[in-house]
Amino acid sequence: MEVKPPGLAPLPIWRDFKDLQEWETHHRRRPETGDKHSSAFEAITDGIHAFPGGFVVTAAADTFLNWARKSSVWPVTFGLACCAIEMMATFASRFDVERLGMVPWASPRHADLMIVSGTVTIKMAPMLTRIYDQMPDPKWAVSMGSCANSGGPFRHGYHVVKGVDRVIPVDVYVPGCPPPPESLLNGLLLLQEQIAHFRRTGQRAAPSAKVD
Amino acid sequence: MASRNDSLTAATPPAGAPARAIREIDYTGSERLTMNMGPQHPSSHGVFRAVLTLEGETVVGVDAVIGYLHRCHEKLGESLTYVQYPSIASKTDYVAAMTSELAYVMAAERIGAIDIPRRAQYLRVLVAELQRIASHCLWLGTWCMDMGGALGGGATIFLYCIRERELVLDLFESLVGARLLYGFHQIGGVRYDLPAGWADQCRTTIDLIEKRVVEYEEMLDENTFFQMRTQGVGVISREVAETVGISGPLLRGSGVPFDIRRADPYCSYEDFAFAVPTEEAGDCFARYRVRMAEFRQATAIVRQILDGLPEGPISSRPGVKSVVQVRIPKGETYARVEGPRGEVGCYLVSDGGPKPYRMKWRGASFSNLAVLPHIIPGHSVADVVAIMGSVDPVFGEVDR
Amino acid sequence: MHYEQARELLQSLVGTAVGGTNPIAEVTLPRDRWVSVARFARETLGCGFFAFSTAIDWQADGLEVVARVENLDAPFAVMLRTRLGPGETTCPSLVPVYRGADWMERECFDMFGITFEGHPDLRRILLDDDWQGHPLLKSYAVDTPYPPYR
Amino acid sequence: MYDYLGVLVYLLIIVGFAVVSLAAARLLRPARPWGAKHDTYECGAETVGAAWVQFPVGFYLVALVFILFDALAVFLFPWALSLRGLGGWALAVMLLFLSIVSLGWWYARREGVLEWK
Repeated sequence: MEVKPPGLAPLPIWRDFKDLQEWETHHRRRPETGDKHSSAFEAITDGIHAFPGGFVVTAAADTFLNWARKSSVWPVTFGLACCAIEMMATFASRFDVERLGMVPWASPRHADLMIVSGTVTIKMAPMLTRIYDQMPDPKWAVSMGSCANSGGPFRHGYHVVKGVDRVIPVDVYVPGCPPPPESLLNGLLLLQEQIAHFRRTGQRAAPSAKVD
Repeated sequence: MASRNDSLTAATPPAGAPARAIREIDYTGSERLTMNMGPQHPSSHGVFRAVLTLEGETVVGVDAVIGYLHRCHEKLGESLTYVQYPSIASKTDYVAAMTSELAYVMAAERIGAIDIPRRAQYLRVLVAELQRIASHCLWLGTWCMDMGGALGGGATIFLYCIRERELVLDLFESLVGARLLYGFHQIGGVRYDLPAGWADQCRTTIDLIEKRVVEYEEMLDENTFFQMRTQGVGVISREVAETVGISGPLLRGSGVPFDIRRADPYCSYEDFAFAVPTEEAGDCFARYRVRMAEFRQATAIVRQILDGLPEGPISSRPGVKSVVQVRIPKGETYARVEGPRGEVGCYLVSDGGPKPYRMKWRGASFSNLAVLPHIIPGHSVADVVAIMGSVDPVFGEVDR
Repeated sequence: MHYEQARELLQSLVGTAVGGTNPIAEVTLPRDRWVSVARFARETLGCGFFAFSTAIDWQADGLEVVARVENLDAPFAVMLRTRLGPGETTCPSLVPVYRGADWMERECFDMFGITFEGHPDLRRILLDDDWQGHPLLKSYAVDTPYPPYR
Repeated sequence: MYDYLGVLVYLLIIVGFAVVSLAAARLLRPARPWGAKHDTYECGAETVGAAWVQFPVGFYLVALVFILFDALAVFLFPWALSLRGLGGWALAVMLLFLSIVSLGWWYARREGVLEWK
């Protein structure tokens, strides 16, 4: 059996780590259905579907509810780094997000949207998942800036998570370093469209298992 | 946890400046509550976590936890070449990107003894002073929003200040093309020249900002809420200020007239006439007054530059073709810049290759934040918010 | 106290050559005189301002600790340097002399693994407490994987 | 009998509004107590130390003084509305009542109950 001298072993990549696979499977075992309505409401809609043409009623109800959710998405003020300053500029009077019904809120308990603006470091990642978990459902996440999208200019840093979608499921990615307020607004409008036809089961982007 | 904080709070509240009379309250049996003013907090100005030990409303111990935005700047500094790193250098102090890039570029130029044309030096001073105005606007806005209730509905001053900041960012956008993080500086000079009509746009913006600064002072100076919240709060004595190594408006607010632009002039600052505003009280109000005076000094300098901008090239080196094109000879130096938050320095050790051997970034906010555990004990939780805002930390520079 | 006077005093105290051009006096010290010369710089030379202190990893030649203190009135600065032996990672702490050294030395411990004797509260400041390795050593690869975040 | 109908309708509207909004919320929102959603929120970090501590007495005294003068305000509203009908006599009575209460206020201020430091 050929013994490999120490130090020559290839750099272990993340797939070899046993605990990482459990972490991935745990993360993917999120209950997928029932992310949109309570079980009682979905029982009612199933009942309505039994009648011929019931879809017309539920479709109309869905569009109304989605319109209500779309037009008052409250972001939690979660500024990490440089993109937070651009996020503040977007919240301020010139590029006002309150026109879109978004009231920046400090506590995750009252928020529907988390804009991850800045570099997610390994020390910050557990805090970020805790705050994302503490937000009531249904909730969305926008990854703002190339640091949050993929680690950005600090991708090769030892302390940087290579993109926030390894930690929480992300709905809209806004490119830029930092993205100017206009492109963040564009991202938020895209999010609103996504919410507008938020399908019944609320299927959402699972955290992507990127490999590099 | 409490025992370690006692060693921090062993420093008695600084004598000298008339701190608020703190009556010893003989609590019988009230335990200490340990609480997180954590990474995600409206007034933490970024990702800073203070573990506060409270006795009722009074803070008796602070354990500052930083590192939530540690992006390996110094390690990347050793693995990126002199041409690549300036684009990340502006992300250390991302609210004042122009001055943080300048420190790195000046360090490399000083080792390589590269001369910078006069026009490039004037342009560097011009954008540094405009950046100081924009950074102070953001400071005033976020600070007054933190103390929101006291100033008539949280976001009033924030929206005014961001409106002014947008005007300065428009200037930068037409000059460089970017709003917040610029690649304006390069080794040997500057990358962009003033477009046509930029100078008059800059003059109108400067005049407008000077009028607005007067409006802010009318709103804040005689505002009794503001005075109650800031006077006598967070007093830093000169001795504590120097030994901890705070710099910039904090140091000048405690009575030390030290300004790098005057003590160690760089980029032809000696050609401009400007005053170094200093206050004696050392509390939040003194720091506020120093920064408001700096608004006027910055606009004065910008006007002097716009009047006397020399002609000539803007960079003494050819355009960058390849990444390893810039080689700096062996040597080491410490170049420092007077950023809006204080002394931003870059200690560079080069070994002759295209990459630095060691690059230490002296962030102004790192030392400014180090003074908190020495001054916060004895204040109430609401004062912690006011002190944090007056220190104005930027966490790209603290955690590097 | 201005620059030339400070240079002679330093020269007389330390004995070895004092380098550096006008505003900066650079002096290399043996490890055991680190705190005494720093105290001398603060009391007699009037260098009250503590700029920064950091370390450099010279790989084979061991670690070098650098500290810069400044006199704000007559603006000159003293750069104190000490070279730790090749395998050595302990250095006396400057916290009794300058309070600012507290966080700076915690960062040196975090990044280089230099334990400072006499430091009141030496633990990691930038990285998590359970982080393995000291990143700024030259032997530490810049993109070392950290499961599960890679 | 009928002049109290308005009050009944008003009460029904209040109760109805509360019930409808709560029931609609419960019906519409998904209930997914997953992950760390039920942990206490402390700025993202784990909670440090116990929250069940013996609070200093200052909080209690301030609350007490507040309740005292809040209850007093309840008497002022109907008095103010019907003052025109009652004439000057009612004003004198109320001033007497207020002077007694301000005695308590003066005592609280002298004891430094409201000063926090």
